[in-house]
Amino acid sequence: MRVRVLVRLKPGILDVQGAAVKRALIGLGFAELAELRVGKVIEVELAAATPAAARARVEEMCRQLLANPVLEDYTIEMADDLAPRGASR
Amino acid sequence: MRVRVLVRLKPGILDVQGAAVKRALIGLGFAELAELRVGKVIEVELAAATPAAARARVEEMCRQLLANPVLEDYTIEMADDLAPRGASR
Amino acid sequence: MRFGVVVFPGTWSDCDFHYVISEVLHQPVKYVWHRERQLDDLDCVILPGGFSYGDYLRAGAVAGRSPVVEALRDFVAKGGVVLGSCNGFQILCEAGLLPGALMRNECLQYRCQSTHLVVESVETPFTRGLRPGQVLAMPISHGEGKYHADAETLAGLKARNQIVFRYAEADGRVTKAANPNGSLENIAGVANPEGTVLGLMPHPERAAEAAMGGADGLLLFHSLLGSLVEDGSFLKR
Amino acid sequence: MKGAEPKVTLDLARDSGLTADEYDRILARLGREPTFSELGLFSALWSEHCAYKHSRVFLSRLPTAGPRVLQGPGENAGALDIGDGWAVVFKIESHNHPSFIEPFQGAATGVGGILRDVFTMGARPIAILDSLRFGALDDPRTRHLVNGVVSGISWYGNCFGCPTVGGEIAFAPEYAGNPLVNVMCVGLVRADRLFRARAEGPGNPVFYVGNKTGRDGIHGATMASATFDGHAEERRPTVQVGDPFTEKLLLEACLEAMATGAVVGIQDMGAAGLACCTSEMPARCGTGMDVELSRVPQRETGMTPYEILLSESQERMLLVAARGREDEVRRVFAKWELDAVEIGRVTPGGDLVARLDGEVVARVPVEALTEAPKYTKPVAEPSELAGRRAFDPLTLPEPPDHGTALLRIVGSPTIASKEWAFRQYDHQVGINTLVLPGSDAAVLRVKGTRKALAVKTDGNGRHVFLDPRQGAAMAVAEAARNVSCSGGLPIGVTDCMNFGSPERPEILWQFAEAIEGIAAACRALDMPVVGGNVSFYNETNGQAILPTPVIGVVGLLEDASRRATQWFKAAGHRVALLGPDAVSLGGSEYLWTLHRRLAGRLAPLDLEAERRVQSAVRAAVAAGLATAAHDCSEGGVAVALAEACLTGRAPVGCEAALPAAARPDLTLFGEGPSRVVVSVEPARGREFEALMAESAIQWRWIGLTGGERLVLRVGARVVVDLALEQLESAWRNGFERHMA
Ligand SMILES: Nc1ncnc2c1ncn2[C@@H]1O[C@H](COP(=O)(O)OP(=O)(O)O)[C@@H](O)[C@H]1O
Ligand SMILES: [Mg+2]
Repeated sequence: MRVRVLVRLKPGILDVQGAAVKRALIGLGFAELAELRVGKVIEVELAAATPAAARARVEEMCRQLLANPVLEDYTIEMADDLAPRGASR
Repeated sequence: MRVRVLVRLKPGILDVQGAAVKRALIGLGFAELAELRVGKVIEVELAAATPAAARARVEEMCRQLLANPVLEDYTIEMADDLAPRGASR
Repeated sequence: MRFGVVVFPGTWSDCDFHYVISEVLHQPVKYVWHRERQLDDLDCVILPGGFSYGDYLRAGAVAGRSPVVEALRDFVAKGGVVLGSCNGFQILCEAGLLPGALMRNECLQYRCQSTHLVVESVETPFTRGLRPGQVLAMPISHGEGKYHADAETLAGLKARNQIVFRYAEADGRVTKAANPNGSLENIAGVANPEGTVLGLMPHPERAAEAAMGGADGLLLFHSLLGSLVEDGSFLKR
Repeated sequence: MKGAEPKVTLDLARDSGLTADEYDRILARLGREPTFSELGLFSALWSEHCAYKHSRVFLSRLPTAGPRVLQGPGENAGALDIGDGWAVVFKIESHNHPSFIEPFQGAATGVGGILRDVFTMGARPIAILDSLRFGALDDPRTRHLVNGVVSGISWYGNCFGCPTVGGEIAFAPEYAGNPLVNVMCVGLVRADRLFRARAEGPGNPVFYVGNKTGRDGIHGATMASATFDGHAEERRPTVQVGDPFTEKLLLEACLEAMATGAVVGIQDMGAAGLACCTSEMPARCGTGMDVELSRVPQRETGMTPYEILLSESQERMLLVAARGREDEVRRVFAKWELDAVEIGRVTPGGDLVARLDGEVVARVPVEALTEAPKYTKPVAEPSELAGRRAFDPLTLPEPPDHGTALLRIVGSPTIASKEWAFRQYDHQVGINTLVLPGSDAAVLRVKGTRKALAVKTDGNGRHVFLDPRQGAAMAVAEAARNVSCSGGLPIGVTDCMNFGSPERPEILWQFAEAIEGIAAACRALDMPVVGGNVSFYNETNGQAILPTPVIGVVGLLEDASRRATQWFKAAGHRVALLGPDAVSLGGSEYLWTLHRRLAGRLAPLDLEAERRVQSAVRAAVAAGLATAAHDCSEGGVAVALAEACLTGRAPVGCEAALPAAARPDLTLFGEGPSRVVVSVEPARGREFEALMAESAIQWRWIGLTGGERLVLRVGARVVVDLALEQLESAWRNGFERHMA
């Protein structure tokens, strides 16, 4: 089963990467940019009986390792959620 | 408009970080883990007339800066694609 | 020869290169601000090490799109010579002035240590005074120095003799143990097909005085300045 | 927003960390109840961290004067004149608690803070040293902390571009719940171009420069603020995140702005942020300050005056410029793409006035804020200490094999090679580092002169625990001895005092004793203390850390080429042992590693002998007589000799006969101050002998270098005979294998 984890800095925590990339893009002429934040995406393939079981295990991975609770929040997305969307390239 | 960019190493390029995280998780008892890859998620808020226009501009950002074509692929996801899904936590 | 040392926000080897060029080599040198586009008064431009723009997205990514790097294309086309070390190498790759890319070290850690380089190509102004197979001692200091290129690019590099340095043992053998960062085929430095743009991860400016533990880095400059003799040792001018 | 501030009560004051008595003092000083923002100012500035309430009376015992002193304690960092128009600026600081909560960012921001302390003085940082203490390494939580802390230091220092050239890492279970992360920074400045944190000249503009302000690390008092609106979650103080790139820009911009002559004074916004700067800067020169908080660049929306004043966001400074020269300052910061916003003025009279959109939210005499109460709390020697000291290690059996014991000791994480850590640190940027990490003290040249600086930190918590006064004096002596072994004349000290809660008499006793020891050693070795830091409350669940003063010493080499390293260079050199014979297994690495005991007495410290040994070593190095010089510290002379054999590029063996003590294990592994191993080319043996005679110190030849083994004899008996290969593998892997 394929599961995607998005790990992002908590709101209020300084995003040095995001700030630097935003400044660089504005410098390159993307003046319409209002905000930009950078996080991690972790794509996991694992064996599980049901999607719910898979999600529970990934949740556990996040708690134990994938996210740093002091700084980061995480979101789990299942392949099913993701499949129908038409994403480019 | 909110747009999400996922930047990942191209298939075939060894993801050392992903391999290390995978090893660590298996060490923590997640034996069911088959694969794990780590990438970046860049969340952008920008002013644009239409979703298509926003996507085009973000595509341009990717080409100019956000991804390195030697190493990385990218996917662009619009907020509309993302909205209906029920993601936990 | 007139040297320019480029300064990006976050560059830190700029002062070190400036010092070596002016105090050790006694050549005219000036700093070049990253917004500069006018390089006509220079013969050699140096892109030094550091963390340009913090390297927060990818090493060298933002600097690779800066005005001075854009101006380098023209500078090179007119016969100018460019040396990128460490972050400078990353910037040249990001800008497409050199092929390939630099990724995170395979050990996933930063590495500051001494390395040995074996000279593979003497078809660049920086190595024309050296012998193929000559071994140079030069330190590295980077977190993203693993060179990557796809198979086709690699074949092209070999066909045009663009691989300039590989990490090696002190006796010149290219071994896995001598590879500090997991670079493809131990590649430590590459040049453009003309040889006028050289990028390398090691720091020649840190190996430019005996007091600092060795002066092999100076050989690149003496080669460039034409002050090398046959066997690779340099003449006192 | 202004109306929304809660009314201040005694309970609220207590929640902010003030005592009832302190609150009464505030009422008396103001003649009224403080506003909420004013309470925040007091709670921050009267905190132990800012006010040194419990330590100030003791710290006054330290010697701080000397002919080289350009700046003693009290400024962002101390400064010493090193001649040729140059001054060295240095300071050490702790970031223990933040590093426990978030090791990577905690350690990173620790580096950031101490760098700013040095460059606010106008100096360019040239070196960082990190002194780290952790719990036992077989605990996975410790490994997580070590990894996080080392990579945080690596990330910040490397990205900023200042070499990390030295430090220590030691392990003991007492640090498990409270690791220590102390960072020292050394910088150089023209002696006549020192800047200070002073708000001189009423009418002068006050600039905020650097990163924007967020709700980072706001004091515990913020908890109270959650009671007056419904956004508790949003308002929660957040962990400070470092931004070394912005710090690098801030360095360049500050030095460039200073060079224009338009800067009057400048201070780093560290602990207690804007509150601290806006009160301390005017308090130093009898002025006041009037600032408009809405002008402070902010990263988050809806920040209250309280939050703006107390935020500990990183990479920010407060700068007082000369009136009429504002544009020069703005131009420089604009070039480096940094915020530089005029937020107020220096005022006559002594008040800090903070406004939000013109309306006054705080009006307090700066003196009231900076003159916190000083306490003289009771001290008492811990009752169990006498018993521990009375233990005689020689009642334990001798190890069956001394070679095996030596292998265990060189392979203990505290002694083993720390290359795993320092190879992650750039130690060469700036091309000044003549002696890299891996020798006693790092040595950095001073470009444009013949001089060099030698730098080192030291501090043995076990020794201080058993005997705070002597243990602390020994830390000073050891750091200085390391500097002397490199060829440097120790010229000044910075100290970081890591202790438990000063409200416990036993802890305060440790502290008071340690200060006395440091003071005595500094006097004897003629080194002023020009700055430092006190970190109390290092305890978890009532378990305090080992009392750990970390001593940073800076030394001066008049001739950079006259320096020494700790490793043997070649076969056939004669080996000498300098210093007294007295050693002890009390509090030793041997006793801990082999018997897991922390007990016994320390060998005596004779400061006069220490001074003479150090001066003899320096003379030998300066005369080019010492081909290697290495001090004996943890693990005793056996470990010192092993390290001298192993740490060079190619290992060199050694055969030595050691002066017999009561037992071979005491001879080999006994620890005592003032001892140094030196190697000398045989042809220069006579000259060396003459020099030692002149120095009037105790010393003896003990052996010869060469071969591929370390062979140690006591009397006629060979007690250690090990292949270097075996020793090396134990030493190289002892720490690293845990981290793999
Ligand atoms: N955390 C660290 N960072 C940088 N260098 C370190 C660190 N820990 C140890 N070192 C270096 O390793 C060498 C040996 O350290 P240590 O055993 O503590 O020396 P000593 O016994 O002289 O105090 C020294 O050069 C020291 O600076
Ligand atoms: Mg030592």
